[in-house]
Amino acid sequence: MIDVLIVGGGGAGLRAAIAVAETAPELTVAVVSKVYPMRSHTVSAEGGAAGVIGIDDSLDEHCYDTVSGGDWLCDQDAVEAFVREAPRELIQLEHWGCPWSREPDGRVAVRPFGGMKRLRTWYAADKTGFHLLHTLFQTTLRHPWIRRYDEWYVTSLVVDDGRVHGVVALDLRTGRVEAIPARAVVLATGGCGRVFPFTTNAAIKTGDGMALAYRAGAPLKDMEFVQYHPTGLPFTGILITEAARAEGGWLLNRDGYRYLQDYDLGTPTPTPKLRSMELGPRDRLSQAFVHEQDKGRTIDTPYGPVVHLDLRHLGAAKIDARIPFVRELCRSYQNLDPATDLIPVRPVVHYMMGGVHTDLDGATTIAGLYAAGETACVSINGANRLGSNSLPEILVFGRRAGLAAAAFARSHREGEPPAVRSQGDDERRRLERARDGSSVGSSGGERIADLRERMQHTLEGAAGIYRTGDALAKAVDTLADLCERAGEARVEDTSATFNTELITLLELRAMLDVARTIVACALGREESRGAHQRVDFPARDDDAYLAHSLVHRAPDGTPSVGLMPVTITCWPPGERVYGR
Amino acid sequence: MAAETIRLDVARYRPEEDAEPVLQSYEVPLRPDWAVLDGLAHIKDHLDGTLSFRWSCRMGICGSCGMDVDGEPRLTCGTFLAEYGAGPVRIEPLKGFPVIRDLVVDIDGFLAKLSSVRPWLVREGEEPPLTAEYAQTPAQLDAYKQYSMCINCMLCYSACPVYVLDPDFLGPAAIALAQRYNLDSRDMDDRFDVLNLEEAVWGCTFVGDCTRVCPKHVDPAEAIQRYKVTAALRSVLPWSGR
Amino acid sequence: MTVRRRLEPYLWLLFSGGGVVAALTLPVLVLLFGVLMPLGVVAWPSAAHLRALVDAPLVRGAVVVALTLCLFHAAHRIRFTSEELLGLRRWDALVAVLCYGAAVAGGVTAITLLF
Amino acid sequence: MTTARPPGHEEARPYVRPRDRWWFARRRSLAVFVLRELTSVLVAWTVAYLLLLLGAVADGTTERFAALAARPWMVALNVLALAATAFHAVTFLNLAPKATVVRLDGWRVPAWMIQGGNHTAWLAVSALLAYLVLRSS
Ligand SMILES: Cc1cc2nc3c(=O)[nH]c(=O)nc-3n(C[C@H](O)[C@H](O)[C@H](O)COP(=O)(O)OP(=O)(O)OC[C@H]3O[C@@H](n4cnc5c(N)ncnc54)[C@H](O)[C@@H]3O)c2cc1C
Ligand code: SF4
Ligand code: F3S
Ligand code: FES
Repeated sequence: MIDVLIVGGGGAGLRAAIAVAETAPELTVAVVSKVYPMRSHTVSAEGGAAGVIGIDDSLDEHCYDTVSGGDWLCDQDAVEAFVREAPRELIQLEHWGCPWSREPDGRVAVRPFGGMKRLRTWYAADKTGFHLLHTLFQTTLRHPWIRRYDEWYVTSLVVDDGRVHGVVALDLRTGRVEAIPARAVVLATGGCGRVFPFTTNAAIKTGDGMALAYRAGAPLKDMEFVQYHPTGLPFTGILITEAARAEGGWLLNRDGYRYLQDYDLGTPTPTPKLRSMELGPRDRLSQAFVHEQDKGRTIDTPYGPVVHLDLRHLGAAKIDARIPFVRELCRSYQNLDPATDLIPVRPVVHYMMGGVHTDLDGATTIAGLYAAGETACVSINGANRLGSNSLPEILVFGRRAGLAAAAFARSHREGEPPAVRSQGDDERRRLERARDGSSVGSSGGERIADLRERMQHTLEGAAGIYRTGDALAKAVDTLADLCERAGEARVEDTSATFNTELITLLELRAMLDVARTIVACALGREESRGAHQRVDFPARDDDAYLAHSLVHRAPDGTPSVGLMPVTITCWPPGERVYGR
Repeated sequence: MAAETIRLDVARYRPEEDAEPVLQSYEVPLRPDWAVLDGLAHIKDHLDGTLSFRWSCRMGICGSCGMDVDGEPRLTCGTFLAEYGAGPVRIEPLKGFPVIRDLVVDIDGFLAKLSSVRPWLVREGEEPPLTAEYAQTPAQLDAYKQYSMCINCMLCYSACPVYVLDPDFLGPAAIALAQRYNLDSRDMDDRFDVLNLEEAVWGCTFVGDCTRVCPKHVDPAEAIQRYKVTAALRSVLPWSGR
Repeated sequence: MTVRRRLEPYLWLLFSGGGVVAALTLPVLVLLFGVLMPLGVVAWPSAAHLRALVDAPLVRGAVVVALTLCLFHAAHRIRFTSEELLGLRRWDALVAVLCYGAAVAGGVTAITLLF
Repeated sequence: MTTARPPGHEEARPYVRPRDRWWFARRRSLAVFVLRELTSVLVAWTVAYLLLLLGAVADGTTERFAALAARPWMVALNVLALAATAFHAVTFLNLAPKATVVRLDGWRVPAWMIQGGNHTAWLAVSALLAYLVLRSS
C-alpha cells in the first residue's frame, strides 16, 4: 500500500514527491503520470518565475501586484504565503542545480514581467520551465525509493465514505487496469487548455485531474477564468513568451501603431516601462486585441486576424542572449527571423485560473485528497494570473501539498477497504467494454475528433475573451448533448497495447465535464472581472460578486454553481491602474 | 478538401497480430505549414483512429515525438511535410529501440541510463540555508549550459551505430548529461566510476552523427571526447582530480 | 573486465598520440618515398644521406616511437571498425589482442632494424 | 526514482529489429565515417612501407627497394596510401577541437582557430621533413 500517491509528473507533482521523500523517508511515495515526467507541460514554460530577491523590492509589493492583477479575486492569505515562500523555493531549485541566468557578479538575474512593478522574475534564458522541470526530475532520481508509474493514465479516484483510498489507473503499455491503493492522493495533473481550439497548451492538458476530483464530489472553483495570452503564433498556437515584451518588444496594429496606448495602458516609451503598455496584464492586452479587430485594424491571415510583435529594434545579439528560444521557434515554426521580420501574433488560450478548490495546504473537501499546481485553485491567481507566478506556485504549493499528504498518511494507518478492489474491478470491466467496442457498435458512434472539435468551437464561441449570457446558455445545452454522444463515441482500436485512441476518448470525457463547469460558472457570474468579460454586464460588481464561484456536480451530472467569499487581509478592492 | 495531398507510408506494428512492422499508406493534405506530426494527427483524427504515436508540446521541447522520417531520426513536430516534395514520406519508429506498438518505442532502458550517471548536483558538507544562492558567473554558466539543453528525445541514440549495435552502450545523451553536471562549477563529482568504462565513453568511436541529428545543438560527441581527455589525464596523472 | 577498463584510457592516449603523429608526418613521407621518388619526379637521396638522417640515436629513438604510435593508432581503429562492420563486439578481447599485438610486433621490428 | 512495473504485467512482446549489416551504407555521414576509420589500414601499410625502407637502408639494399617501389602496383598502392593519410590528417586535425575546448578568460576559442592552428602545424612539419630528406641530394 502506497502512503502518498501523486498523480502527475509535472513541476507540482515532482516537487511534492521530493518534499515527501526528503522529509518522510519512511513513507512510500509514488508518481503516476500519463507521460514520462520530463514530457510534462511544465517543460514548455518559457519566461520565468517570480520571487522577491531585489533589495528595492518587497513582499508587499509582490502581493499587491498579484492581488490587483487578479482583480481582487485572490485569497490574500494564500497570496501572502505564496509570496513569502516563493524566493525560498527558487533558491532551493538553484541549490539543486537549476541553471538560472546570472548577473556578472554571479548572483541570479531577474527580468521585468507583465503586471509586475519590480524586476523579480527569475529566468533560465527563455526555457525556464524546461530547466525547472529537468532539474526537478533529475533531483528525484536521487531518491530511488520514489516509485514511478510512467505512462499510466488515472481513470478515477477511489473514494469511500468521504475519504480517498487510492486511484484506478490504466497502464498504457499493457492495457491493464489496476486499482492502486493509497493513504493519501495528490492531484497535480495540470491545466485544461485543450478544451479550446487554439491554445498554447500541450496535447496532454485535458483537465483530467479537475474531472477526477469533480466526479468524486470535490468542488471546482472559479472555472470561468480562462487566461488568454496576447501573443501566440497563428496556426500552431505556439507561445511567444511575455519576456519578448519585457525585453522591449512592441505590439503594432496594421498601421504599425502601438495600439495599447488607446486602451488606458499608458503612453509609449522607447524602452519598456513596468506595468505599462506592452507590460500590462494579459487580460487587458488580449481584450485590446479584440477591440482592434472590431475596428478593422488587425491584419487578416488564413488563421484569423493577427497583430504584429516587433522585436527588430532589439537586434540579433540581444535576442540571442535573452530570448534565443523565441528566435528558434520563429525560425522553425513560422519561417521568419524576429531580428529582421515582424512576428504575427494573436491571443491564445493559455492558462486556467480555476481548478480544484483547496486550502493553503492543498487539501480538498475529500479527506486525504490534495491538489496542487495548475489543476488546483488555491486562489492566488484570482481573476487573472500574472505571468511568471505559476511556476513558483507549482513549487510552493506542490511542496505544501506533499507535506500535508505525508502528514495525513502518517496519521491514517488503517488498511485498505474492500471498496478499492471492487471499484478497480468495475472500472476494468467498463474500460474493457469500451475498448472491445461491445459497449458501442464500433461502426456506429461518432468520431472522437469530431466531438472534440464541436466542443472546442462551442467553448471558443461562448467562453472566449468576451462572453454573453445568450451564447453561454446555448453552450450549456450543446455541451450536455455532446456529453451524451461522447458516451457512445466510436473506438476502432481493440488492442490492449498502447491504445491511444481509448485514452483520447477518456480525455474527451474529462474535457467535456470541465467545459461544462467553465460555461456554467461563466453564465452565473453576471459581471466583468479580470479574464471574465461579459458584454451584457460590462462592470465589476463587488457587491454581488466579490466571491469565488464554487461548482459541484449534481447527481444528474449537471454542474451546480454557488458562491464563496474571498479572503481579504490587507488590500481592499480598488481600481486596477496600469501605465500611470 | 485541399486539392494537394501527400502520401505517408507509416510503419504499423500491433504486437497481438503482427510478427514485424508493415508499412501502411495514407493520403493526407499537403499544407505548407504542416509538420509531419500534423499529418499523423490528421490520420488519427480523420482516417484511422488505431494509429499510435507519442506527442505533446508540438514546439520541440518535450522530446516525445522523435521518429525515423525517411531514414533520418527527426522531431516530427519540427519537420515539415513540404520538405519532402511530392512524397511519399516514410515514417517509422526510432531505430535502435524495441518497438512497443506502431511508432511507440521502449525508452525505459534509456531512462535507466540517465539515472545511472548521477544527474544531480553532488555536494559535500552541509546544505546551506535557503537564503542565498551559490554564486555562478555567466562564464561558469556558459561552461556547461549547452549540455543542459538536452530534451531527452533520443534522436542521437537512434543515429549512433555503436548504440544500435550494442544496446549496453551508455550513449550520447547520458554522457552529455553527466558532463552537464561535471562542468557545473557548483558540482563536486567527476562521475569517473560510471564514465570511465568500455560501455561508457570508451565505447564511442566518434562517429559524430549524434551531434549531427541533435535538434537542440547539445553536441554530445564533443561532450564524450572531452571526457575521454579528462579520464585519460586522470588515469595518467592520478592527482589531477578534475 | 576491470583490467580492460583500466587499460582503455592508455590505449586511447596511444591512439590519439598516434593519430597526431600520423597526421603530421605520414602524408609527406608517402608523398616523397612512395610516390614522387618511385615515379622519378624527385631523385632518391643517396644511401649515405639516408643513413646519416637516422644516425643520431635520439633520432632513431624518435622514429621508433613515432612509427609505433602510428601503429597503435591503426590498431585501435581497426579493432573498433572491424567490430562495428562485422559485428564482432563479443570477440572484443581476442580482436584487441590481435590488433595491439600486431602493433607491438611492428614496434619491436622497428627497434631491431634501427638498433 | 525508479520505475514501477509490477510483476504480472507482462506486455505483448516488443519488436526488436534484427542487426542491419549495411548500416554504414544507409547514410552518407556514416559512409564517410567508415572511410575515415578505414584509413587506418593504409596508415598501417604506410608504416610497414617505411619499415621496409629503413630495413633496406640498414642492409644497404636501397637499390632493390627503389626497384620494388617503382613497380606500378606499388605506386598505385602508395597513391592510395597518400590519399588515405591525407584524408586521415584532415579529419583528425579538424576533429581535435571537440576534445580540447580551450577557454581564455571565459571566452571559448572557436573551433576554426584551433583547426587553423592544427593545419599550420601540419604544413610546418611536412615542410621540415621534406627539407631534411631532400636537402643535400
Ligand atoms: C507555453 C507556456 C508557457 C508558460 N510560461 C510560463 C512562465 O514563463 N512562467 C510561469 O510562471 N508559468 C508559465 N506557464 C504556466 C505553467 O507552465 C504551468 O501552469 C505549470 O507548468 C503547470 O504545472 P503542473 O505541474 O501543474 O502541471 P503539468 O506540468 O501540466 O503536469 C501535469 C502532469 O499530470 C499528468 N497527468 C495529467 N492527467 C493525468 C492522468 N489522467 N493520469 C496520470 N497522469 C496525468 C501529466 O502526465 C503531467 O505529468 C506557461 C504555460 C505554457 C502553456
Ligand atoms: S543530446 Fe540532442 S539528440 Fe540526444 S537526446 Fe538530447 S536533445 Fe535529443
Ligand atoms: S554517434 Fe555514437 S560513436 Fe560517439 S560520437 Fe556520437 S556517440
Ligand atoms: S511534440 Fe514535443 S518535441 Fe515534438
